[in-house]
Amino acid sequence: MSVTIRIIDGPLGEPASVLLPAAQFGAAIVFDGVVRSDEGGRTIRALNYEVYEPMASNMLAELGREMLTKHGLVSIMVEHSRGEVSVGQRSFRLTVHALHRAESLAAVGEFIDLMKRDVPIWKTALHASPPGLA
Amino acid sequence: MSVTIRIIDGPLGEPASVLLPAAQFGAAIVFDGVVRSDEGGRTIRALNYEVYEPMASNMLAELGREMLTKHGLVSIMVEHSRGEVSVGQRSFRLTVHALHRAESLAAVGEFIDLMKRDVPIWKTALHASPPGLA
Amino acid sequence: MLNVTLQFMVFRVLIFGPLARELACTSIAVDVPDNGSARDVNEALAARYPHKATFFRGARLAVNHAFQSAEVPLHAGDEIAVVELVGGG
Amino acid sequence: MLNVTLQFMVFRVLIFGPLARELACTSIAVDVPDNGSARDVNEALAARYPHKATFFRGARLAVNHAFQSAEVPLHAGDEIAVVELVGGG
Repeated sequence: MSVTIRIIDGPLGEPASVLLPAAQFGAAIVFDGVVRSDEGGRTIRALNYEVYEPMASNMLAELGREMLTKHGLVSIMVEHSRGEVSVGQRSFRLTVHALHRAESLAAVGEFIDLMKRDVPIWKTALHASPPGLA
Repeated sequence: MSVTIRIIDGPLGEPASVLLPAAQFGAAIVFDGVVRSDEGGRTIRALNYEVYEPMASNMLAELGREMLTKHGLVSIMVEHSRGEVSVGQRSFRLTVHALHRAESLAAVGEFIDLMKRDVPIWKTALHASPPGLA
Repeated sequence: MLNVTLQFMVFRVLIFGPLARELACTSIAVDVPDNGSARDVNEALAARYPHKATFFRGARLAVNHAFQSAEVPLHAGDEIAVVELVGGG
Repeated sequence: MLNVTLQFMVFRVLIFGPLARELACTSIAVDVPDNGSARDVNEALAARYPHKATFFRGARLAVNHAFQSAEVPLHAGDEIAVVELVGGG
Protein backbone atom coordinates (compact mmCIF):
# COMPACT_ATOMS: atom_id res chain seq x y z
CA MET A 1 0.00 0.00 0.00
CA SER A 2 1.46 3.34 -0.99
CA VAL A 3 0.45 6.93 -1.60
CA THR A 4 2.66 9.13 -3.78
CA ILE A 5 2.13 12.84 -4.40
CA ARG A 6 4.09 14.81 -6.96
CA ILE A 7 3.70 18.52 -7.75
CA ILE A 8 5.42 19.21 -11.06
CA ASP A 9 6.37 22.53 -12.60
CA GLY A 10 4.69 22.79 -15.99
CA PRO A 11 2.96 20.00 -17.92
CA LEU A 12 3.21 16.34 -16.93
CA GLY A 13 5.26 13.98 -19.07
CA GLU A 14 4.13 10.61 -20.39
CA PRO A 15 2.92 8.14 -17.76
CA ALA A 16 5.84 6.27 -16.24
CA SER A 17 5.63 2.54 -15.75
CA VAL A 18 4.94 1.91 -12.10
CA LEU A 19 6.91 -1.00 -10.76
CA LEU A 20 4.87 -2.98 -8.30
CA PRO A 21 5.21 -6.57 -7.14
CA ALA A 22 3.48 -8.82 -9.66
CA ALA A 23 0.06 -10.27 -8.95
CA GLN A 24 -0.82 -7.82 -6.21
CA PHE A 25 -3.44 -6.07 -8.30
CA GLY A 26 -6.05 -6.87 -10.91
CA ALA A 27 -6.86 -3.37 -12.12
CA ALA A 28 -4.66 -0.43 -13.01
CA ILE A 29 -6.11 2.93 -14.02
CA VAL A 30 -4.28 5.94 -15.31
CA PHE A 31 -6.50 9.00 -15.50
CA ASP A 32 -5.09 12.07 -17.25
CA GLY A 33 -6.61 15.51 -17.14
CA VAL A 34 -5.79 17.49 -20.28
CA VAL A 35 -6.11 21.25 -20.81
CA ARG A 36 -8.89 21.93 -23.29
CA SER A 37 -9.01 24.85 -25.67
CA ASP A 38 -12.37 26.02 -24.42
CA GLU A 39 -12.71 27.21 -20.86
CA GLY A 40 -15.85 29.03 -19.86
CA GLY A 41 -16.89 29.57 -23.46
CA ARG A 42 -13.68 31.29 -24.60
CA THR A 43 -10.73 29.92 -26.47
CA ILE A 44 -7.64 29.76 -24.31
CA ARG A 45 -4.00 28.98 -24.99
CA ALA A 46 -3.10 27.66 -21.53
CA LEU A 47 -4.10 27.33 -17.89
CA ASN A 48 -2.02 28.61 -15.03
CA TYR A 49 -2.18 26.53 -11.85
CA GLU A 50 -1.61 28.13 -8.45
CA VAL A 51 -0.80 25.53 -5.80
CA TYR A 52 -0.85 26.51 -2.12
CA GLU A 53 1.92 24.44 -0.58
CA PRO A 54 2.44 22.49 1.59
CA MET A 55 -1.33 22.38 2.18
CA ALA A 56 -2.08 21.10 -1.32
CA SER A 57 0.35 18.18 -1.06
CA ASN A 58 -0.80 17.43 2.48
CA MET A 59 -4.43 17.30 1.43
CA LEU A 60 -3.74 15.27 -1.70
CA ALA A 61 -1.89 12.76 0.50
CA GLU A 62 -4.73 12.74 3.02
CA LEU A 63 -7.29 12.16 0.25
CA GLY A 64 -5.06 9.44 -1.18
CA ARG A 65 -4.87 7.65 2.17
CA GLU A 66 -8.63 8.01 2.58
CA MET A 67 -9.24 6.36 -0.83
CA LEU A 68 -6.65 3.68 -0.10
CA THR A 69 -8.43 2.67 3.10
CA LYS A 70 -12.00 3.12 1.95
CA HIS A 71 -11.58 1.23 -1.34
CA GLY A 72 -8.85 -1.17 -0.26
CA LEU A 73 -6.48 0.06 -2.96
CA VAL A 74 -2.99 -1.29 -3.51
CA SER A 75 -1.51 2.09 -4.42
CA ILE A 76 -2.44 5.58 -5.51
CA MET A 77 -0.23 8.17 -7.17
CA VAL A 78 -1.21 11.79 -7.77
CA GLU A 79 0.69 14.12 -10.09
CA HIS A 80 -0.40 17.73 -10.49
CA SER A 81 1.10 20.58 -12.45
CA ARG A 82 1.99 23.97 -11.03
CA GLY A 83 2.33 26.99 -13.30
CA GLU A 84 1.52 27.14 -16.98
CA VAL A 85 0.16 24.17 -18.95
CA SER A 86 -0.72 24.67 -22.60
CA VAL A 87 -3.80 23.40 -24.39
CA GLY A 88 -3.44 19.69 -25.18
CA GLN A 89 -0.94 19.11 -22.39
CA ARG A 90 -1.59 17.13 -19.23
CA SER A 91 -1.96 18.88 -15.89
CA PHE A 92 -3.21 16.08 -13.66
CA ARG A 93 -2.68 12.35 -13.46
CA LEU A 94 -4.14 9.85 -11.05
CA THR A 95 -2.72 6.31 -11.12
CA VAL A 96 -4.56 3.70 -9.10
CA HIS A 97 -3.84 0.01 -8.57
CA ALA A 98 -6.49 -2.16 -6.97
CA LEU A 99 -7.54 -5.77 -6.73
CA HIS A 100 -10.71 -5.25 -8.78
CA ARG A 101 -11.99 -2.74 -11.29
CA ALA A 102 -15.01 -1.57 -9.31
CA GLU A 103 -12.99 -0.08 -6.47
CA SER A 104 -10.41 1.39 -8.83
CA LEU A 105 -13.07 3.25 -10.80
CA ALA A 106 -14.90 4.37 -7.67
CA ALA A 107 -11.67 5.66 -6.17
CA VAL A 108 -10.78 7.68 -9.28
CA GLY A 109 -14.17 9.37 -9.49
CA GLU A 110 -14.35 10.09 -5.78
CA PHE A 111 -10.79 11.33 -5.52
CA ILE A 112 -11.27 13.86 -8.31
CA ASP A 113 -14.56 15.12 -6.89
CA LEU A 114 -12.99 15.67 -3.48
CA MET A 115 -9.85 17.21 -4.94
CA LYS A 116 -11.85 19.77 -6.90
CA ARG A 117 -13.82 20.60 -3.78
CA ASP A 118 -11.12 20.77 -1.14
CA VAL A 119 -7.54 20.92 -2.39
CA PRO A 120 -6.05 24.43 -2.60
CA ILE A 121 -5.24 24.52 -6.30
CA TRP A 122 -6.61 27.28 -8.51
CA LYS A 123 -6.54 27.62 -12.26
CA THR A 124 -6.53 30.75 -14.34
CA ALA A 125 -7.23 30.78 -18.06
CA LEU A 126 -4.56 32.40 -20.23
CA HIS A 127 -6.07 33.77 -23.38
CA ALA A 128 -4.47 34.05 -26.76
CA SER A 129 -5.39 37.72 -26.93
CA PRO A 130 -5.75 40.13 -24.01
CA PRO A 131 -9.23 40.20 -22.44
CA GLY A 132 -11.30 42.85 -24.09
CA LEU A 133 -9.77 42.31 -27.51
CA ALA A 134 -11.22 38.81 -28.07
CA MET B 1 -14.63 9.97 -33.06
CA SER B 2 -13.08 6.56 -33.43
CA VAL B 3 -13.47 2.99 -32.20
CA THR B 4 -10.49 0.65 -32.37
CA ILE B 5 -10.55 -3.06 -31.48
CA ARG B 6 -7.44 -5.18 -31.21
CA ILE B 7 -7.27 -8.88 -30.30
CA ILE B 8 -3.69 -9.71 -29.39
CA ASP B 9 -2.05 -13.12 -29.00
CA GLY B 10 -0.65 -13.36 -25.48
CA PRO B 11 -0.20 -10.53 -22.99
CA LEU B 12 -0.59 -6.86 -23.90
CA GLY B 13 2.46 -4.64 -24.06
CA GLU B 14 2.87 -1.25 -22.44
CA PRO B 15 0.23 1.33 -23.33
CA ALA B 16 1.09 3.09 -26.55
CA SER B 17 0.75 6.84 -26.81
CA VAL B 18 -2.38 7.58 -28.72
CA LEU B 19 -1.96 10.42 -31.16
CA LEU B 20 -5.04 12.56 -31.24
CA PRO B 21 -5.50 16.14 -32.35
CA ALA B 22 -4.68 18.41 -29.42
CA ALA B 23 -7.40 20.04 -27.37
CA GLN B 24 -10.13 17.69 -28.50
CA PHE B 25 -10.39 16.02 -25.11
CA GLY B 26 -10.10 16.90 -21.45
CA ALA B 27 -9.91 13.41 -19.96
CA ALA B 28 -7.94 10.34 -20.97
CA ILE B 29 -8.31 7.04 -19.14
CA VAL B 30 -6.27 3.91 -19.60
CA PHE B 31 -7.74 0.97 -17.72
CA ASP B 32 -5.64 -2.20 -17.57
CA GLY B 33 -6.90 -5.59 -16.44
CA VAL B 34 -4.10 -7.65 -14.92
CA VAL B 35 -4.09 -11.40 -14.25
CA ARG B 36 -4.11 -12.01 -10.50
CA SER B 37 -2.53 -14.98 -8.78
CA ASP B 38 -5.75 -15.97 -7.05
CA GLU B 39 -8.72 -17.06 -9.14
CA GLY B 40 -11.64 -18.69 -7.40
CA GLY B 41 -9.65 -19.25 -4.23
CA ARG B 42 -6.76 -21.14 -5.85
CA THR B 43 -3.32 -19.96 -6.85
CA ILE B 44 -2.90 -19.91 -10.60
CA ARG B 45 0.04 -19.32 -12.88
CA ALA B 46 -1.88 -17.97 -15.87
CA LEU B 47 -5.25 -17.50 -17.54
CA ASN B 48 -6.07 -18.83 -20.97
CA TYR B 49 -8.47 -16.67 -23.00
CA GLU B 50 -10.72 -18.21 -25.65
CA VAL B 51 -12.04 -15.61 -28.07
CA TYR B 52 -14.87 -16.51 -30.45
CA GLU B 53 -14.10 -14.56 -33.57
CA PRO B 54 -15.30 -12.59 -35.45
CA MET B 55 -18.22 -12.30 -33.03
CA ALA B 56 -16.03 -11.05 -30.16
CA SER B 57 -14.49 -8.24 -32.23
CA ASN B 58 -17.86 -7.36 -33.73
CA MET B 59 -19.47 -7.08 -30.33
CA LEU B 60 -16.58 -5.14 -28.81
CA ALA B 61 -16.88 -2.68 -31.70
CA GLU B 62 -20.63 -2.47 -31.24
CA LEU B 63 -20.23 -1.82 -27.52
CA GLY B 64 -17.56 0.76 -28.29
CA ARG B 65 -19.85 2.60 -30.70
CA GLU B 66 -22.66 2.43 -28.14
CA MET B 67 -20.43 4.02 -25.47
CA LEU B 68 -19.14 6.61 -27.94
CA THR B 69 -22.66 7.75 -28.75
CA LYS B 70 -24.17 7.46 -25.29
CA HIS B 71 -21.34 9.25 -23.48
CA GLY B 72 -20.23 11.54 -26.30
CA LEU B 73 -16.70 10.15 -26.26
CA VAL B 74 -13.91 11.33 -28.51
CA SER B 75 -12.41 7.87 -28.97
CA ILE B 76 -12.38 4.42 -27.48
CA MET B 77 -9.81 1.67 -27.98
CA VAL B 78 -10.18 -1.91 -26.76
CA GLU B 79 -7.31 -4.36 -26.59
CA HIS B 80 -7.88 -7.93 -25.43
CA SER B 81 -5.58 -10.89 -25.18
CA ARG B 82 -6.20 -14.29 -26.72
CA GLY B 83 -4.43 -17.39 -25.41
CA GLU B 84 -2.22 -17.57 -22.37
CA VAL B 85 -1.50 -14.58 -20.11
CA SER B 86 0.64 -15.12 -17.01
CA VAL B 87 0.02 -13.74 -13.55
CA GLY B 88 1.02 -10.06 -13.39
CA GLN B 89 0.61 -9.55 -17.13
CA ARG B 90 -2.08 -7.46 -18.76
CA SER B 91 -4.92 -9.12 -20.65
CA PHE B 92 -7.27 -6.23 -21.25
CA ARG B 93 -6.90 -2.53 -21.88
CA LEU B 94 -9.55 0.10 -22.44
CA THR B 95 -8.41 3.57 -23.54
CA VAL B 96 -11.02 6.31 -23.54
CA HIS B 97 -10.75 9.96 -24.51
CA ALA B 98 -13.59 12.30 -23.61
CA LEU B 99 -14.29 15.95 -23.07
CA HIS B 100 -14.88 15.53 -19.33
CA ARG B 101 -13.96 13.04 -16.66
CA ALA B 102 -17.50 12.05 -15.67
CA GLU B 103 -18.35 10.55 -19.04
CA SER B 104 -14.97 8.90 -19.40
CA LEU B 105 -15.33 7.11 -16.05
CA ALA B 106 -18.94 6.16 -16.73
CA ALA B 107 -17.99 4.75 -20.12
CA VAL B 108 -15.18 2.61 -18.69
CA GLY B 109 -17.34 1.09 -15.97
CA GLU B 110 -20.26 0.45 -18.27
CA PHE B 111 -18.17 -0.96 -21.09
CA ILE B 112 -16.51 -3.52 -18.83
CA ASP B 113 -19.81 -4.59 -17.26
CA LEU B 114 -21.37 -5.14 -20.68
CA MET B 115 -18.27 -6.86 -22.04
CA LYS B 116 -18.26 -9.36 -19.19
CA ARG B 117 -21.93 -10.04 -19.77
CA ASP B 118 -22.13 -10.28 -23.53
CA VAL B 119 -18.85 -10.62 -25.38
CA PRO B 120 -17.85 -14.21 -26.27
CA ILE B 121 -14.56 -14.41 -24.44
CA TRP B 122 -13.92 -17.14 -21.90
CA LYS B 123 -11.10 -17.57 -19.46
CA THR B 124 -9.67 -20.74 -18.00
CA ALA B 125 -7.34 -20.82 -15.00
CA LEU B 126 -4.05 -22.60 -15.56
CA HIS B 127 -2.72 -23.98 -12.30
CA ALA B 128 0.86 -24.39 -11.27
CA SER B 129 0.25 -28.03 -10.42
CA PRO B 130 -2.25 -30.38 -12.10
CA PRO B 131 -5.75 -30.27 -10.57
CA GLY B 132 -6.06 -32.88 -7.86
CA LEU B 133 -2.48 -32.46 -6.73
CA ALA B 134 -2.88 -28.96 -5.36
CA MET C 1 -50.10 -46.21 -47.66
CA LEU C 2 -48.90 -42.86 -46.28
CA ASN C 3 -45.45 -41.61 -47.09
CA VAL C 4 -44.18 -39.10 -44.49
CA THR C 5 -40.80 -37.56 -45.07
CA LEU C 6 -39.47 -35.61 -42.12
CA GLN C 7 -36.72 -33.23 -43.07
CA PHE C 8 -34.06 -32.32 -40.55
CA MET C 9 -31.14 -29.96 -40.51
CA VAL C 10 -28.06 -30.96 -38.59
CA PHE C 11 -26.04 -28.29 -36.79
CA ARG C 12 -22.80 -28.58 -34.91
CA VAL C 13 -23.37 -26.12 -32.08
CA LEU C 14 -20.11 -24.58 -30.87
CA ILE C 15 -19.43 -24.47 -27.13
CA PHE C 16 -16.58 -22.80 -25.24
CA GLY C 17 -14.98 -22.23 -21.90
CA PRO C 18 -16.22 -23.96 -18.73
CA LEU C 19 -19.09 -25.61 -20.63
CA ALA C 20 -16.72 -27.14 -23.17
CA ARG C 21 -14.51 -28.43 -20.36
CA GLU C 22 -17.47 -29.84 -18.44
CA LEU C 23 -18.81 -31.70 -21.47
CA ALA C 24 -15.34 -32.53 -22.75
CA CYS C 25 -16.12 -31.38 -26.28
CA THR C 26 -16.14 -28.21 -28.35
CA SER C 27 -19.30 -28.74 -30.38
CA ILE C 28 -22.55 -30.63 -30.03
CA ALA C 29 -24.41 -32.06 -33.02
CA VAL C 30 -28.17 -31.51 -32.92
CA ASP C 31 -31.04 -32.22 -35.30
CA VAL C 32 -33.55 -29.45 -35.91
CA PRO C 33 -36.71 -29.78 -38.04
CA ASP C 34 -36.72 -27.96 -41.34
CA ASN C 35 -37.99 -24.43 -40.76
CA GLY C 36 -36.84 -24.79 -37.18
CA SER C 37 -35.79 -21.87 -35.06
CA ALA C 38 -33.15 -21.08 -32.48
CA ARG C 39 -35.55 -22.33 -29.81
CA ASP C 40 -35.46 -25.80 -31.41
CA VAL C 41 -31.70 -25.80 -30.90
CA ASN C 42 -32.16 -24.95 -27.22
CA GLU C 43 -34.66 -27.80 -26.90
CA ALA C 44 -32.45 -30.27 -28.75
CA LEU C 45 -29.50 -29.39 -26.48
CA ALA C 46 -31.73 -29.77 -23.40
CA ALA C 47 -32.87 -33.18 -24.61
CA ARG C 48 -29.32 -34.24 -25.35
CA TYR C 49 -28.11 -33.29 -21.83
CA PRO C 50 -31.07 -33.86 -19.47
CA HIS C 51 -28.98 -33.01 -16.41
CA LYS C 52 -28.36 -29.55 -17.92
CA ALA C 53 -31.79 -29.09 -19.47
CA THR C 54 -32.59 -25.88 -17.60
CA PHE C 55 -29.27 -24.35 -18.55
CA PHE C 56 -29.63 -25.19 -22.24
CA ARG C 57 -33.26 -24.07 -22.47
CA GLY C 58 -32.22 -20.63 -21.23
CA ALA C 59 -28.86 -20.46 -22.97
CA ARG C 60 -28.18 -17.55 -25.32
CA LEU C 61 -27.38 -18.64 -28.84
CA ALA C 62 -25.42 -16.73 -31.41
CA VAL C 63 -26.42 -17.40 -35.00
CA ASN C 64 -23.82 -16.37 -37.55
CA HIS C 65 -21.93 -14.38 -34.89
CA ALA C 66 -24.82 -12.37 -33.54
CA PHE C 67 -27.31 -12.94 -30.73
CA GLN C 68 -30.72 -13.85 -32.11
CA SER C 69 -34.17 -14.13 -30.66
CA ALA C 70 -35.53 -17.64 -30.06
CA GLU C 71 -37.92 -17.27 -33.01
CA VAL C 72 -35.35 -16.58 -35.68
CA PRO C 73 -35.60 -19.26 -38.41
CA LEU C 74 -32.48 -21.28 -39.10
CA HIS C 75 -30.97 -22.24 -42.42
CA ALA C 76 -28.60 -25.04 -43.33
CA GLY C 77 -25.03 -23.84 -42.89
CA ASP C 78 -25.80 -21.33 -40.13
CA GLU C 79 -23.05 -21.18 -37.52
CA ILE C 80 -24.57 -21.60 -34.07
CA ALA C 81 -22.76 -21.09 -30.76
CA VAL C 82 -23.76 -21.18 -27.11
CA VAL C 83 -22.60 -17.86 -25.62
CA GLU C 84 -22.88 -18.30 -21.86
CA LEU C 85 -20.51 -18.14 -18.90
CA VAL C 86 -18.42 -15.50 -20.66
CA GLY C 87 -16.04 -13.34 -18.64
CA GLY C 88 -13.43 -11.46 -20.60
CA GLY C 89 -11.21 -8.80 -19.15
CA MET D 1 -10.33 57.17 34.91
CA LEU D 2 -10.61 53.81 33.17
CA ASN D 3 -7.70 52.47 31.25
CA VAL D 4 -8.84 49.97 28.60
CA THR D 5 -6.19 48.34 26.54
CA LEU D 6 -7.56 46.39 23.58
CA GLN D 7 -5.07 43.90 22.22
CA PHE D 8 -5.23 42.93 18.56
CA MET D 9 -3.45 40.46 16.40
CA VAL D 10 -2.80 41.39 12.81
CA PHE D 11 -2.93 38.67 10.17
CA ARG D 12 -2.19 38.84 6.49
CA VAL D 13 -4.80 36.45 5.09
CA LEU D 14 -3.63 34.79 1.89
CA ILE D 15 -5.97 34.73 -1.09
CA PHE D 16 -5.57 32.98 -4.43
CA GLY D 17 -7.05 32.41 -7.84
CA PRO D 18 -10.14 34.27 -9.04
CA LEU D 19 -10.53 35.99 -5.68
CA ALA D 20 -6.99 37.35 -5.81
CA ARG D 21 -7.58 38.61 -9.35
CA GLU D 22 -10.90 40.19 -8.45
CA LEU D 23 -9.44 42.04 -5.45
CA ALA D 24 -6.14 42.70 -7.23
CA CYS D 25 -4.07 41.50 -4.29
CA THR D 26 -2.71 38.28 -2.83
CA SER D 27 -3.25 38.94 0.86
CA ILE D 28 -5.57 40.98 3.03
CA ALA D 29 -4.49 42.43 6.37
CA VAL D 30 -7.08 42.04 9.14
CA ASP D 31 -7.16 42.84 12.85
CA VAL D 32 -8.50 40.17 15.17
CA PRO D 33 -8.97 40.59 18.95
CA ASP D 34 -6.58 38.70 21.16
CA ASN D 35 -8.04 35.26 21.83
CA GLY D 36 -9.95 35.65 18.60
CA SER D 37 -10.98 32.71 16.45
CA ALA D 38 -11.19 31.88 12.77
CA ARG D 39 -14.72 33.29 12.79
CA ASP D 40 -13.31 36.71 13.70
CA VAL D 41 -11.21 36.55 10.54
CA ASN D 42 -14.30 35.80 8.48
CA GLU D 43 -16.07 38.76 10.07
CA ALA D 44 -13.12 41.08 9.57
CA LEU D 45 -12.91 40.12 5.91
CA ALA D 46 -16.65 40.67 5.51
CA ALA D 47 -16.34 44.10 7.12
CA ARG D 48 -13.39 44.98 4.93
CA TYR D 49 -15.27 44.06 1.70
CA PRO D 50 -18.95 44.80 2.33
CA HIS D 51 -19.91 43.92 -1.26
CA LYS D 52 -18.54 40.42 -0.64
CA ALA D 53 -19.66 40.07 2.97
CA THR D 54 -21.74 36.95 2.39
CA PHE D 55 -18.92 35.25 0.56
CA PHE D 56 -16.35 36.03 3.25
CA ARG D 57 -18.64 35.08 6.15
CA GLY D 58 -19.05 31.59 4.63
CA ALA D 59 -15.52 31.25 3.28
CA ARG D 60 -13.43 28.26 4.40
CA LEU D 61 -10.23 29.24 6.10
CA ALA D 62 -7.08 27.20 6.38
CA VAL D 63 -5.03 27.85 9.50
CA ASN D 64 -1.45 26.64 9.28
CA HIS D 65 -2.27 24.62 6.15
CA ALA D 66 -5.31 22.76 7.45
CA PHE D 67 -9.03 23.52 7.44
CA GLN D 68 -10.19 24.55 10.90
CA SER D 69 -13.57 25.03 12.49
CA ALA D 70 -14.76 28.59 13.04
CA GLU D 71 -14.15 28.27 16.78
CA VAL D 72 -10.47 27.42 16.64
CA PRO D 73 -8.48 30.04 18.57
CA LEU D 74 -5.81 31.90 16.65
CA HIS D 75 -2.27 32.73 17.71
CA ALA D 76 0.10 35.39 16.50
CA GLY D 77 2.08 34.06 13.55
CA ASP D 78 -0.62 31.64 12.35
CA GLU D 79 -0.75 31.39 8.56
CA ILE D 80 -4.31 31.97 7.41
CA ALA D 81 -5.62 31.46 3.87
CA VAL D 82 -9.01 31.63 2.18
CA VAL D 83 -9.51 28.31 0.41
CA GLU D 84 -12.49 28.86 -1.87
CA LEU D 85 -13.13 28.64 -5.59
CA VAL D 86 -10.55 25.87 -5.92
CA GLY D 87 -10.59 23.66 -8.98
CA GLY D 88 -7.52 21.58 -9.62
CA GLY D 89 -7.29 18.85 -12.23
